[in-house]
Amino acid sequence: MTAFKRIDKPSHINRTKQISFQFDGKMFNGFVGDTLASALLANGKTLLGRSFKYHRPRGIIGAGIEESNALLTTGSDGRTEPNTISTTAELKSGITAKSQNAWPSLNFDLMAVNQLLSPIFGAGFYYKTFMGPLKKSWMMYEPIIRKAAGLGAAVPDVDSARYEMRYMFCDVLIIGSGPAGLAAAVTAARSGARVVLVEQDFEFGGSILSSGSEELERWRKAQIAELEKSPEVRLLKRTTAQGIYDQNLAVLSLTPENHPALKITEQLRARTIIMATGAIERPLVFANNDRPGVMLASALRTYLNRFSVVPKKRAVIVTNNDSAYSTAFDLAENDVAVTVAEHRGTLSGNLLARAAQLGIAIFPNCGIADVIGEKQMRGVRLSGRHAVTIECDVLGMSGGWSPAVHLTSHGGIKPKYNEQIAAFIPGGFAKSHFGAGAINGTFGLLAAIREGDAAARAALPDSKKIKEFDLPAVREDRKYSIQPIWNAAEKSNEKYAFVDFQNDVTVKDIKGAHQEGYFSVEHLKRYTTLGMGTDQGKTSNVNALAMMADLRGLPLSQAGTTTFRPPYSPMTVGAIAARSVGLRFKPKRLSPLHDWHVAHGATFIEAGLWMRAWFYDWAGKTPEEAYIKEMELVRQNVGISDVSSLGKIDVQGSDAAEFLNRIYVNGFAKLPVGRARYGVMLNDDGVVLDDGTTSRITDTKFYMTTTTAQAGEVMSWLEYLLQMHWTDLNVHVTSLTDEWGGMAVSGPNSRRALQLAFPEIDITNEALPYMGVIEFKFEGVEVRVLRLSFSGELAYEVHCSADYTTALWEHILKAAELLGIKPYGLEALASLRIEKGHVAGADLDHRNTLDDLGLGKMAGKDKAYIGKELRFREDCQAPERWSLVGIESMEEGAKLRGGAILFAATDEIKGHGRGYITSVTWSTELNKYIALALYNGGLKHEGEDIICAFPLKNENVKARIVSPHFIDKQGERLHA
Amino acid sequence: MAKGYSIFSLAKHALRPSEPWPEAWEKPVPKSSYDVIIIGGGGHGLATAYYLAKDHGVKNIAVLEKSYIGSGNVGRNTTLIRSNYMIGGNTAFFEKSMQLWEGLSHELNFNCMVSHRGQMTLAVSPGQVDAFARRGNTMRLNGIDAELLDRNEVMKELPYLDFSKEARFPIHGAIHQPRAGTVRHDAVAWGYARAASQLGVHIIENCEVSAILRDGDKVVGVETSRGKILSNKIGIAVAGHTSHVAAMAGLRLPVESHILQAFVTEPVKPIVHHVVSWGAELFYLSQSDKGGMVFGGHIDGFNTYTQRGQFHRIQNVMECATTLLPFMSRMRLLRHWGGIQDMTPDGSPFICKTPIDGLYLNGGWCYQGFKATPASGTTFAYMIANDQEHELTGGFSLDRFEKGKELDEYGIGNWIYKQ
Amino acid sequence: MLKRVSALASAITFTGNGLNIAEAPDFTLTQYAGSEKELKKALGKIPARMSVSLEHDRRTQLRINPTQIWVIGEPVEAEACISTPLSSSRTRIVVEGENARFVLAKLSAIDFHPKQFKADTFVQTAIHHTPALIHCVGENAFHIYAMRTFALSVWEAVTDAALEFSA
Amino acid sequence: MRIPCPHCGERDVAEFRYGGDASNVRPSHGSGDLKQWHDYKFIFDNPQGPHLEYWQHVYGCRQWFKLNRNTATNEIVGGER
Repeated sequence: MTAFKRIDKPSHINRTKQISFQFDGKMFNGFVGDTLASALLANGKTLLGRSFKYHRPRGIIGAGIEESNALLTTGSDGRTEPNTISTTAELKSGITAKSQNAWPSLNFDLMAVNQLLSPIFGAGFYYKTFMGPLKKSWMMYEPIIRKAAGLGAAVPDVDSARYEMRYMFCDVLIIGSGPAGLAAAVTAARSGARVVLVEQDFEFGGSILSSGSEELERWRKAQIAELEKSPEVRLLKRTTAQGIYDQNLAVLSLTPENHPALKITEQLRARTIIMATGAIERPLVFANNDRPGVMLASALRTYLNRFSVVPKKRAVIVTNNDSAYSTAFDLAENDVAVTVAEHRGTLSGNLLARAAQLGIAIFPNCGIADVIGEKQMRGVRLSGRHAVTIECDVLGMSGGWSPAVHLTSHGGIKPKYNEQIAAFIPGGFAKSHFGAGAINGTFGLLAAIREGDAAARAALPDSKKIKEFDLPAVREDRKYSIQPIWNAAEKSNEKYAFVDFQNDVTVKDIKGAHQEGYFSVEHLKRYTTLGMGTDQGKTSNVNALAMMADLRGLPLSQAGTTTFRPPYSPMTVGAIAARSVGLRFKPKRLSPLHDWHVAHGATFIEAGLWMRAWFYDWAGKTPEEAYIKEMELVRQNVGISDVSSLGKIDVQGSDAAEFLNRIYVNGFAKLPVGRARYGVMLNDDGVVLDDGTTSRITDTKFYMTTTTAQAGEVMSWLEYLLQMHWTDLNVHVTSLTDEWGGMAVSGPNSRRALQLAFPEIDITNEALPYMGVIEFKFEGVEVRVLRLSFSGELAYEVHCSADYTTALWEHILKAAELLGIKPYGLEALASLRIEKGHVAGADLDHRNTLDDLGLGKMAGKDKAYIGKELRFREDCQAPERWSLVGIESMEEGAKLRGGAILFAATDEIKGHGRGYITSVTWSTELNKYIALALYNGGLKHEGEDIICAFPLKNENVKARIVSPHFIDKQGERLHA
Repeated sequence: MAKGYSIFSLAKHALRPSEPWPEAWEKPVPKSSYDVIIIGGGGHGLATAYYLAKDHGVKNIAVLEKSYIGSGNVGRNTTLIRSNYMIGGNTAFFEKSMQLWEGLSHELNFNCMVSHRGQMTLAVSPGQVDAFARRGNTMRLNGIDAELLDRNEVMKELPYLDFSKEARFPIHGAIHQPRAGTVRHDAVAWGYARAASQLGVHIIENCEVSAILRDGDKVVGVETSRGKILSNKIGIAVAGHTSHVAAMAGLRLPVESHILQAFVTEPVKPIVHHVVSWGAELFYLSQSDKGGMVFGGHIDGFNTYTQRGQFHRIQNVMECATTLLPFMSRMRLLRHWGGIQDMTPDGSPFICKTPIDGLYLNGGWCYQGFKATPASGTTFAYMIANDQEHELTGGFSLDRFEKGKELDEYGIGNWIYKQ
Repeated sequence: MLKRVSALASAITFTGNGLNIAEAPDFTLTQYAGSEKELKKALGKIPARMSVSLEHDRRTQLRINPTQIWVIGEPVEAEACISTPLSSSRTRIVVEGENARFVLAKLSAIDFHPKQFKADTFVQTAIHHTPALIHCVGENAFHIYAMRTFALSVWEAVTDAALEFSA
Repeated sequence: MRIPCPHCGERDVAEFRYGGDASNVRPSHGSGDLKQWHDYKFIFDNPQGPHLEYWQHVYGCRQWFKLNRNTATNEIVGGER
């Protein structure tokens, strides 16, 4: 038994192009121009899914984006997507579609047993039960309830599709290509403005496509032809305007054709926006109004005129307004027997005359009492005094039309109720936004065209010069007369009268919410889940709000309305993320030596955006194995390490020294030319911002280095101070992080290595003492050698322009080859500095004061510096603050671990402890595990025994507090 | 008919549909004076009123809500609860909250669907593993559940994450708090409202406070859209609008209001069984009982009261989602929204007295307002009833910035310059 | 002279439909900083405003902010103002062809319409979360100055955006 | 949101870094007054309406500027260099 058939009538399908597709495992045919829904209907398929809660059989309700029932899981080329809206999905060859939320099968769904329990399962029932018997009983019930969740299923693998993002601009964006939108676009195009016309469908024309009128079709084609010829017009079909964000950013979802991307998200900045978004028909609410075969009246007209699909024999139309008669008349003209159940008592003479002409019986003052049939309706029983039963294939219902006000709502403008059309219209338009056609409640075709033209003229300057518009030669608009009826269900059947189809919210649920005091619109929605489905209440909201207003005895205008949130229709997450996913999630920042590291066996690690050489395979296969060999190399001989990621800043100007003197806690005013100094910067709040070494190149030129992690912060901070506050200082700062590469040459043999590399240059201890800087040209390239050490060994940093860093690095390696120089990575670098007691990343966590790090003495007593005032706040100076100490393991073989909590040997191992380990290494010099830590009272406790508790691994390791300078406390190696 | 909620009362109502459920909370006309006024009918305000009535015997309480109850952040958050705090002033407070969550549905006779499904916070570097270890160790040492997982263990539990070579920030491990999870957020507001109402608390909706009335250094009442209401004790619990309401009493606060966005996808069958959060960026996701993925990320990063998010932040959150959980790519975003969040300079809240007698402040919750609701309610109620700090909230004072006693749980420091 | 190594040493030139993408190496970039007066004294003529490039004395000048000017070409002996060599700090990518503007539109939130972004104008904006300067050097020809350390990621983003124009 | 950079013109908010309230006056360098610095650093009007604030065009010309933006609507009221 099938309810629909395809007829020969000419329409928008292309009968010369047949397409085959699959539904629930069976093959079917359709045509180019079909939607998945129209093709299924043409094949007589009306049962397409099961509802969310009660698993009631469901079919197709609409013919557009408002569809709340006919959602399918679709796929092609091995890629599937749940919850595809079949009424908007363009039929494509090879598509496979599956029904959802039915088990074991669509036809026989065991979960339908939920229907029997519906008296208990009313709105909000979850809140009243599943609490016992124990405290955490919900954990017992939840897995069972979760099983019933969701409609389709997610596929837990990588999405093979490509998505793109693009950024565009225009003068006029027109959303919707119905009569109003087309008119607006043509007028705007004639002005020469940059116009974008957006249409969610795969055809332009909106309601015209469903009209069946040859004259309108001629007009539609003429407008499109004109637009296609206008060079500044972009016509975007298959494109949904999903949201309007601040300052006219419209976000569009496109499904392009013949493009490597499956979907494109366009961020369109429009000078002006014309919303011609149309209106959505409302269902009527009566018993069993969800049965397959019960549809929106306008959808029946669309299936007829656009897709040549009609009910087999008889249709009943139930309505409270004139618009549904277009459907009734068109069906009758195509040999479908039509009966109308009319809620209103009186009708215009024209309508009655035409109905009589077409043999349509109209029952006034009546609605639908019940729908007969379950998986496909077979008939209806009328209510009122004509309580007759009529056998029919379909029931077309019209409860009136709701303007699609969503996009105006995104900007925070509340919709307002219009009595005359019994619907919400935009409460206004933002500056530079305009509305045209049905969104304004203007439901006539000619009126919409005139409004579209007028909106375009309002949106543009000098619009008088634009050529007048040609109207189609059709009769004047019919009146839209409506008598609102929000609840047409008989009291005894309210539990089967659906308001929100997808979420199974009935009249009874709304009454229940009212009784329990969930009055406000948001309470109603949240308590009953009304409007929370994939359709976001496009068909259900207004009916529900009106019912609640009636129950409260308030006019609808005072009962409040809902806030629509973007997106307008569900939007693929991957299409918003576009290309910035996976490996491209964030750009990779690469040292100028990166390719060399790759070619020479480095394993990399992410450090912020940087990829840094972690360790090299000459030293081992794992970091644990390799870093020890690399450390030994530096301690005993000489190693070379890439430090190009350090922040480097050019500070120049007559006030440069004064500037540095203000931002560092220690003095820089008197730093001699050719010398470097370690400095620490604080934030205004007295917390350590960064540390680094800054050298004076000339009287007015300094070379600052920062940590890798804080380079960007420090740069912005310096610019902020100079541009916003210290505008009297003559200082210019420029980032050199990308301009200069750097390498640390470290170890007792480092001077010999550099002497081999630069035999012409005097780098004796006298010429280049500790914290000295020299500059020279080597083979035409500027080289800067800074004698400073992170490792505690005799060491140098060699910097040169990034273009030549690789060549210089290779040169040093080659020149010092006979010494056995080798590269060492970040892990060894970080371990060497722990032995020396230099604080870095893990120890600096934005909570430390200068004193916490044992650096309080550095600060100038008599000089002003940033953070000085707040550094001396009471608690920042408290003696029990956690401050820097060294820790030595006292248990042979026991590992110290970062993140261990520290306790005094006599403490109970409980609570927050007295500190924690910030960084750990194996010391190749001391042959034991050592660590840096922050400890209550700091070095006052030097020599005391402590416990390092690591309950996550059930470990308590005995250790001792020592100086954080584990090696070379006198700095002899540094100065050697 | 019985007021209590249970499977039996449900069955009874099903059999006798003519006898309706009573209103969940009464809707009284405001009186001219109360012993205590709570400004703000959100989670914190309603919880405070409930505990004041229940634990401290205060009978004459009004909660004034400018809109409908739960219209603020309690109905806009991503429903997460956890107690993974490591700073002295925070650990015990948030663990107290977790303990109260555990019994809340029973306590309120309202199923708040407290789901202890566990939270997995994924570390993306060895350094982050250490930082998480510190957090986890502190939790364990304070009697809070925590486990450290290595990469392979994470792979077993969360097989749908990106463990491929294409991961930009590979997963090195995770910290797991088994008792963390989700709670049906609206139910918290409704449950507290109903329970408070049953104890005689007046919950007054559509009642906007326009002035705080003072007599010298003391509060005496408020001016509202429904007339003047007197009281000598007033508690402010108006997340998102704390500065605005405090200004009515002449106070300037260490608070800036920002928007935090939240997202939900279409519902699908269960696939994510934990709360998942990420160390590469602030990002968190869980799957609701209805099937939708509920997720979020950073604040947009500038002062605003608009409740409208910026699209570049939306993009960023979708990038995080798709990068961490590749299956998210083909999911569809159903709705996104924003809540106004009071940010403080150290990321921690205020539950404290103010320089004005009888005026108490609860606010500045940053990212953690929802999970704090029950503890915030009990401790704020204690403070209002006894005019002194609860032992758990000593750190949440207004003068901590002057004293240098910041409670900087995440080391966000100078957060204003971070985006 | 030491061997110069580009950040895009491993990149392969892209040739597609109405589109070419390649590295344009070997340029000299120097930044001059100072007051309007100092800059004029040092450089002779300077651009009156940002966003428009100036060809002067066989050099291209890009005023990147009120007090700093990039000069592409032989460095000027500039005693009057502060100079900073930056040739290594940027990697230059040339994107040209009738489809170049469509590629750029996928990378930056800038209006690349021919009437808006004409020859001899430039913008400083973001490409793939990194700062970039895009200079229109001909009807449909553009130079992207990317940060050297991010150059490979930017290159990948640019060529990836060009996929639809693959030959 | 689009932010008008006084040097580069209107650009996407994503190109900028926010610098917070600009109405608190920064105490003079080395003022030595703890309370003054505390109020400057930590206490805000946080108005619902026009708000003077710092922004840096960090992906563009790197210039900081003051902007007057309405926090209730995100409308730009005016700029100030």
